[in-house]
Amino acid sequence: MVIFAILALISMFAALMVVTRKSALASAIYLILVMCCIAGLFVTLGALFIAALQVIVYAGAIMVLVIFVIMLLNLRKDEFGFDTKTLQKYLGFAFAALILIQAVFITGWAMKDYTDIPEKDISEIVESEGIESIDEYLSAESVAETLFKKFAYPFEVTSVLLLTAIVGALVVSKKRLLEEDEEGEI
Amino acid sequence: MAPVEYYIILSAILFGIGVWGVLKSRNAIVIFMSIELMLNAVNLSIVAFASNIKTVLSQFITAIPPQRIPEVLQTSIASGQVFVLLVMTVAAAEAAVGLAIIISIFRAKDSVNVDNVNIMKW
Amino acid sequence: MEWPILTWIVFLPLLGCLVILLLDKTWHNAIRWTALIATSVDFILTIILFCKFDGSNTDMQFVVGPFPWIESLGVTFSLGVDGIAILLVILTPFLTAIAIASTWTSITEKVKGFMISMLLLQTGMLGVFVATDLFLFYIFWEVMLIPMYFMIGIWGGGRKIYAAVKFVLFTMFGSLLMLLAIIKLYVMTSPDPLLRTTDLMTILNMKITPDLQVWLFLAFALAFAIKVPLFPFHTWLPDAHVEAPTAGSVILAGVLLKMGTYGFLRFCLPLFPDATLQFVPLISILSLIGITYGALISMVQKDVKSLVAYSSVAHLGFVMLGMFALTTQGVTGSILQMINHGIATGALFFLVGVIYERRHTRLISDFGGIAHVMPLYATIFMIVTLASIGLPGTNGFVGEFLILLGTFKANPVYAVIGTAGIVLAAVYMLWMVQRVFFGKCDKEENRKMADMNCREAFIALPIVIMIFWIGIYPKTFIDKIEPSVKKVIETVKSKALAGDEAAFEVYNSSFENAREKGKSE
Amino acid sequence: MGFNWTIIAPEIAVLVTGFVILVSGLFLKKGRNSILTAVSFIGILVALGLTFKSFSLTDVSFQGIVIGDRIAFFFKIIFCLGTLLTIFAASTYVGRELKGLSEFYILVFFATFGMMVMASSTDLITIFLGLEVMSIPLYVLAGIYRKRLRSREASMKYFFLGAFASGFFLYGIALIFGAYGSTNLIEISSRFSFAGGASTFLALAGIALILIGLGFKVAIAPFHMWAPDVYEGAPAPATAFMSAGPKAAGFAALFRIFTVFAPVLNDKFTSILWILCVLTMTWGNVLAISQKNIKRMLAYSSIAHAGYVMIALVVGGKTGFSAAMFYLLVYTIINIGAFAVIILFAGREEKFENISDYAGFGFRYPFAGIALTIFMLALAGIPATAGFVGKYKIFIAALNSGYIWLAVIGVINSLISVWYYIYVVVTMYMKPAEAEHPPAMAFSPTLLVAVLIALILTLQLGIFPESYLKFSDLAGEHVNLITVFQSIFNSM
Repeated sequence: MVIFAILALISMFAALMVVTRKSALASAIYLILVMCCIAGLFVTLGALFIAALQVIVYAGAIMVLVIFVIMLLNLRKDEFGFDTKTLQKYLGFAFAALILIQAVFITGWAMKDYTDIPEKDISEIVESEGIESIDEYLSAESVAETLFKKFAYPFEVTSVLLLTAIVGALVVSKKRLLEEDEEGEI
Repeated sequence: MAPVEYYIILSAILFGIGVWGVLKSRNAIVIFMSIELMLNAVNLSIVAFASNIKTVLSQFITAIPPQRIPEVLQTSIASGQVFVLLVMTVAAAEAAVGLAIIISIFRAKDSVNVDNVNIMKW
Repeated sequence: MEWPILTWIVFLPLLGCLVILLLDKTWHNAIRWTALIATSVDFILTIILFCKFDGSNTDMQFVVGPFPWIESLGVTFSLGVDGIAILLVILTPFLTAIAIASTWTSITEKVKGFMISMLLLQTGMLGVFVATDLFLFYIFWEVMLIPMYFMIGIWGGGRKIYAAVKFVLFTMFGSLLMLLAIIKLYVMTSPDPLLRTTDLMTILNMKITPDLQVWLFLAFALAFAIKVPLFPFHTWLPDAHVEAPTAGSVILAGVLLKMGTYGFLRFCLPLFPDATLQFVPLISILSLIGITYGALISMVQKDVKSLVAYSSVAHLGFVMLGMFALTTQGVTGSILQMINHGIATGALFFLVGVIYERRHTRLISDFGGIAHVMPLYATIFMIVTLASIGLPGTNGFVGEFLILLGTFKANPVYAVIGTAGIVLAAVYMLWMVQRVFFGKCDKEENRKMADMNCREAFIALPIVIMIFWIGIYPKTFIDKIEPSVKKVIETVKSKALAGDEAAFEVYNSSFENAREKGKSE
Repeated sequence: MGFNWTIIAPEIAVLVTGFVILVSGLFLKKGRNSILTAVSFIGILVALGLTFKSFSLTDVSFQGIVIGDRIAFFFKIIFCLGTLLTIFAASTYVGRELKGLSEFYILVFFATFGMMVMASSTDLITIFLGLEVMSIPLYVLAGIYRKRLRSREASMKYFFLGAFASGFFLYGIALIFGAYGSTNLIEISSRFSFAGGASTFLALAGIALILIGLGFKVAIAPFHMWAPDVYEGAPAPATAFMSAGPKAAGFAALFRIFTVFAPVLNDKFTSILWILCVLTMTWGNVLAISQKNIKRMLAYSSIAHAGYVMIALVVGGKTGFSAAMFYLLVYTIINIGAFAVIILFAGREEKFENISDYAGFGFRYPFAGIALTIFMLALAGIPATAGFVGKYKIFIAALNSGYIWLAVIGVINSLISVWYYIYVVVTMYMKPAEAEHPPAMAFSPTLLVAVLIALILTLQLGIFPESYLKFSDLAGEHVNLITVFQSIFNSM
């Protein structure tokens, strides 16, 4: 509980920082912090494998890419100003606040509903089937088994997705087409 | 372990902050990071829900044949993590294309401020 | 199987279309002749149809189908013609042929497109008159909009785009609500989607509650009232008429407007008898307003064409008045008047086109005394004008007389106001004729105008024949239509009787009172 | 419930074609564009054939994640047709403006694969992945015409709003997972009878979020703002592609999810849908009137058409679903047909894309003029074209279920739409041509084929739609996933 509280507070603070910092780099660093906190929360939920992935893939790979791009672009100072249109700013804030409140209430309320249901039914059956603990279902083996047995199809689709992303990124940054840009744009 | 609904509420807050970030930021990269924040919030709620699966399934206990219970339990719990895994892949794919697009815009306009990139009315 | 003459009548113009498509666009004369031959053959077919038509039979005749067409939507392909439609079926190719012949020298650009539009239009109009399936009817009803739209928009003059778009939007507005009503009727035919149908015969036998009838009547009536056009919906008409090319105006006034009145007679009356009885006063009053308004506004027109256009509003008011008298004479007169108006107003537009071609103006003030230079033209114009006014001996008289007679039986007050309308019509028409043809020919340009040439006279000939034929011996036509008219009126009354006793009683007593008043006077 | 490959055969065919183009694109130098077009054509033909072949077959594969019911097949046919027409319409453009960029075809095929996954999967995660596989190529395709700055801008806007929408969609899935402990639609609907009152709230919130997410993709009213910019900025062939298939795919997913969750959708939710539907139709149509750019106009019109499909979504059930499917088929054909003519008229470097540029085009290019006229009339829903039958079917569905006002509003909207569609025709035929005549444009063979196919289908579906209607009705019978699943299960 204490760990949850600490991680939750840090992550909320860092998330706010991500969207309010004027420097993209600072935002990125805070985002990494958020991700690490979430990884910590995964650990408290027992999902160790996914916690590791969170740090490696998200905080590691993706964010490094983002930071790399930020460095590459070497943005000028005026790029970091974010509030140009007042009306838009308030509208955005109102909309986000609405979603936030709604999300918190709806999820909080709905969750409360079903925590009242006793767990005895399923626990009895679980015991009668001879399973002592369901924690082992959180292990990497279990995840792998599910992924390759039950979710084989989405897994294959993911491979296409990655290939698509590669082709897409290639097209967007293709040199041959870039050279023509100098000739003038329409 | 803290009650599951705390996790859900935390994830809702993070998601809301992400939405706010997308709507208010003018910097393309910050918008991009806000979207990543939203995805992370979703991941958190999925894992939290998965850890709560026993409670959820007890509601439907009569709908599932008893001999399928262990299998369903395993699938449900693990599928939460599989879900997160797949979301990460999607995030990576989006990052690749999205950052490429941002760079491409930057080369043309020397700016990543979305207000500067506005020939057409938004 | 019998030779499906109706199918041929409807689709022969389409065949002509295909032939024209194959011709090169520079072969103007070949295109014109093809179109003219297609419509003429079509006209001959309709005459055969008329001769073989059994006037005493009140059912649909020459029935084609019903063949299943779109089974999942319950749409059938079924055609048929009865006394209500038979004259309109003849009128359509008759006027189209006249219209095509009138374009010989006035349309010299994009002849191919024009002729294709003309023939498509003809198919659409004929289809509307003979379709006995609601879906089929709707398709023809809408399809015919497009060629007319192109005709006004491309070959029209002045504010052609405005007129064309206004025409399409107005007509579309009404017909889309009618579409919903058609769908509603279709849905009501059966709870099982597979057994539903849009076949008119099935729908006619269906019981509809009076409340629903009111709504459905309104949806149908709006579409038809815009087309007619009934008084507050008439604003598209002057624009469309004035900007359309001569041939377009002839068709528009001659046939298109009749689709509205025909729709009332074919669908509104027999399908929604209760609602019809309820709306009799409203529609009669609107018609009367239309008659008076049309006449008054015609008087102040400076342009001959818009004068004729506004006079259409008045004439169609008569047609509606007679129809909603719901007496045999009234409805018979109203059908006959549809034909009369088609012939007379079509002819007037054609004749206006003749001088427009010569002088490129239609303003009354630009003419004067041209009877001296164009005697033949003036004679024909005079005959047509008198027919339009309703002088005894011409066709207009028969129609208007029957209408007034029928209306008088139903409600003398309406008939009196209607008669005033006839007087007004005489005033503006004769005044116009006087200003254009008589007096001194004081304009230099007018002196050089050539009289009608052979082609034009040849076009005018059948019109004059028809004017006198209907005027002197209307029995030929009335015999064919009267039994069907009686049947429609009986349907309305018996269905209304079965559906809503009280409403009919009210109506019936007023009907009887009127009759007694008529006798006593 | 074995491992039936037949039901994913079309997906495999599309994917293999993508790979073939990917590899051959590296080696081809001369005449590459025509070869690539030919390969694409063969590939899509094979996919279409495989789809047709498996129509009578109903099965699930991959542990109930992929379903091969008639709905999936119907949508696959829509996608194949859309891709086929797009390839023909795009071929010349790609050769001329993009120097035969093979990636265009690759991305189109991958996107088609994504759509097929969306339409045929019964698992929310897989639907999400399909959505991404479909969207990412679209982001890139929107920006593929690099010389145009607007194209890149469109790409960026589309990417951000698309990714944003994905976030919502994902969150919705998470909530549904939390409510039912599963993401599999068959599993969820089998658990429904035991749902009680407990988690309907979560489920409703989840569905609302899914509606937002997919609403962005299919451009439903408050979530439509990307569409005009992206349609305008993207190169015309890409716009053609993204306006047809992805919309159908989004609706396929929406319909699948909504029919499964129909028991929890209460009246309030239906009335929200009702309002969104009216908003979408009206907003799209009213804003389309004032547009000067034809692509932008068609963007607003596509929003309006999404509104018409929403009528069917509000109606729901078998009638609603089959009406929507038929409408989407019709819309795909007409819209790509219209874009094919626009590609021709746009000329080199898409110079002529304002409606006012079209003045006099009707007579200069008679065939193209007539074709565009027919497509515009079909979009407006004039009888004897496919658009009319589509709308007719939707209105039948609405009146059948008593949504009279929805139908009336729909009808009034289609009147508004006549205004701006007719305006294009007015410009083509009735406005005097500009003094500066555009260079003569001729149909390339492929473009001609695209226009002809679309034209013939538009008229055929308008005059003799019976077989297609029956087909969509048959497909509509499979609206209830759980009964389909049980019938599959029992037959084994």
